Amino acid sequence: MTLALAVDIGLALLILAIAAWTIAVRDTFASVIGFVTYGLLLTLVWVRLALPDVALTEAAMGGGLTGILLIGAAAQLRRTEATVRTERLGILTRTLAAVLSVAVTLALSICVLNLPDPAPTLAPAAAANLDTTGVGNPVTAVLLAYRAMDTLLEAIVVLLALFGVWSLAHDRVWGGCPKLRTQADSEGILAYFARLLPPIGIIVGIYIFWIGADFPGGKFQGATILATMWLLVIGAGLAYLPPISRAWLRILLVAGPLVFMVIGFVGLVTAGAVFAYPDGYAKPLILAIEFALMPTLVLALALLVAGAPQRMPPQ
Amino acid sequence: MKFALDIFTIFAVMAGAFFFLAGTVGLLRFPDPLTRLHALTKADNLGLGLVVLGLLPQTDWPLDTIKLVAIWLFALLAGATVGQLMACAARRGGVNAVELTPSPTGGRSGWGRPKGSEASDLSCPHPNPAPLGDDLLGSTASHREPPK
Amino acid sequence: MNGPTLFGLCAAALIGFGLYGLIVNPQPLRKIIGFNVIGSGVFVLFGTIARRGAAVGMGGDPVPQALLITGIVVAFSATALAVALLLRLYDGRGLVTLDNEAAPTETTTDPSDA
Amino acid sequence: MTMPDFLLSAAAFVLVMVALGLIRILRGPEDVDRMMAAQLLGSGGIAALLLFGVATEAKAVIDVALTLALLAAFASVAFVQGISQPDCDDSKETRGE
Repeated sequence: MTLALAVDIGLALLILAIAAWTIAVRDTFASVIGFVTYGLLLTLVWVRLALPDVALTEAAMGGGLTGILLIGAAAQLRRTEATVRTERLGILTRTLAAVLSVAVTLALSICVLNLPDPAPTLAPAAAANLDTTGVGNPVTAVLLAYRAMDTLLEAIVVLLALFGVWSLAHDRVWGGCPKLRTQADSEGILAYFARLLPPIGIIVGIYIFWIGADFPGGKFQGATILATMWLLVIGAGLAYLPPISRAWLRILLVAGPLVFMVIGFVGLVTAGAVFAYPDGYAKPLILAIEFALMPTLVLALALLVAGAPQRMPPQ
Repeated sequence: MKFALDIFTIFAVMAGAFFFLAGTVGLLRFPDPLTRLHALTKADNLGLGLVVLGLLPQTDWPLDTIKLVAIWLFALLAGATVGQLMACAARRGGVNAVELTPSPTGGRSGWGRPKGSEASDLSCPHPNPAPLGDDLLGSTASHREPPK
Repeated sequence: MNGPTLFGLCAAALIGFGLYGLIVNPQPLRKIIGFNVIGSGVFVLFGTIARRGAAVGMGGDPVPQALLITGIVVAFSATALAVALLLRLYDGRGLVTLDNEAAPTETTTDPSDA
Repeated sequence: MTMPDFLLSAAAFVLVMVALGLIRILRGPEDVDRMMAAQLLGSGGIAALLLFGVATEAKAVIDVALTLALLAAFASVAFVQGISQPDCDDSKETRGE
């Protein structure tokens, strides 16, 4: 048994332990803390699986936005804890659920152990056409050249989720501000932190975005970091979220997918297929899409965490 | 030279690992949240700091080296902020802290506040801190700006 | 036994844990967490497949990696929507039970009244 | 023992240490203690990542660690904000626009 395998086994046991505890613990708040820790360990798993792009996404999502979202929700729902705890399923249902879960696990384990060898892979195909895209990172090439449609739909799904969240607002506050819980004291340590960190965080976010063309990184990871920084400034009470009726906000939200679609359909004329890029223009067009999607993603991800509008803007 | 740098790496990383050990032992063995917080911040600052220091000779100048130093600086900033915020939270809600420490004021944001009665005082020591709050926040007091 | 297979088995167990939590926990937020554990298990399973597809100097098959990144972002969006729905339920009913039998005390508080 | 092996062992050691810290997450007793253990696991995770990254010469791992370090405080910040405001009432607004 090699050292690396020993590390992997330890990590797997660790993540299983924290997952089991997250599921089993009585208190919801404790469960959320467990889940945040679980996200961190998941990042280590991605690194051990040598998938740095995914690790970066998980680190950015799990470290920031997911934690803010779930911890905030758990804090608001704390009062319901006592009533919910009284509802427990009967022993029969729980046993059946356990049997079902074990069955699913066993079935999947058998599948894992019988995966075809050698594994099918699209890596050679992706590598063969990498030069035509002008992008150095094969994952970015897949996201924006070979399977650009997926990425467009993903951006639209994020937007749709945001519209879904917004649509939960009361009629009277429609178009108002989402109200993120903020620190009452805008001069405390948190405000200090929120003044110091975001400038550096923005540089890191843009750096991660920028190197995405050639190394692991990219717009999703960069946008997540930027969104988290924005939420920090708001959470520390140094700024307010804009009302969702603002024109600039809505234009920026729609601009990304729109530019993406326009470039996609222009490809129909210039290169003969939707999302085909004309020869020699692949890299500039990919960059244009990334730049247009960036503000959309930053705003959409941050506003998803902020939730439905809850009050009208102060006049 | 390479050999000397490798020796340096080994010693610094081992020292860092020792501080993680110490932090974990402290987190598990210390009796109340504030002392546990003390142990935690040592592991944060020194453990990660020494690991970063040890890895510096093994990385490429300049970008990776700068990133490593930045990681340590981020950890320091996070540790300092979290340390203060957690101390506030532990003081307000920590049963153990209340048991082990006498209440100096008993008034607003005092130590003796029993768990669950935090509704009336929700902000961290600012702007009307208990005596300990002043000590905790002394270093940042100079950064305060006049209220708008 | 190698690294990817190990994490594949780990993923299978994670999916099992998540499924159990989704069914058994009465608190909806716990169900959301359980669902996310299932999701991450599926991602890890997919990650092992990506890792096994390592070729031509790449650490893993780039196509599943790209899908994983997409999946993580979409999973986050779905979680955010679910949490918003849950908070709206709490806002409208003052409780978060999914049990229809529980008395729906209509305590709608419109924040604009405050 | 070569340098990568040493670094990998160090990473394993740090992981084992912070894994022991998980006992604090399990036992509590307060959520604050749990959050502290999560914070320790965060730092340990970053250290382990860096050690992995340098040991296997995977440069991208340093970027992952950078992201984690940048966001290290966020869960704790959200936690402290969460417990300091049990419900959202507008009385806590201190600034207008």
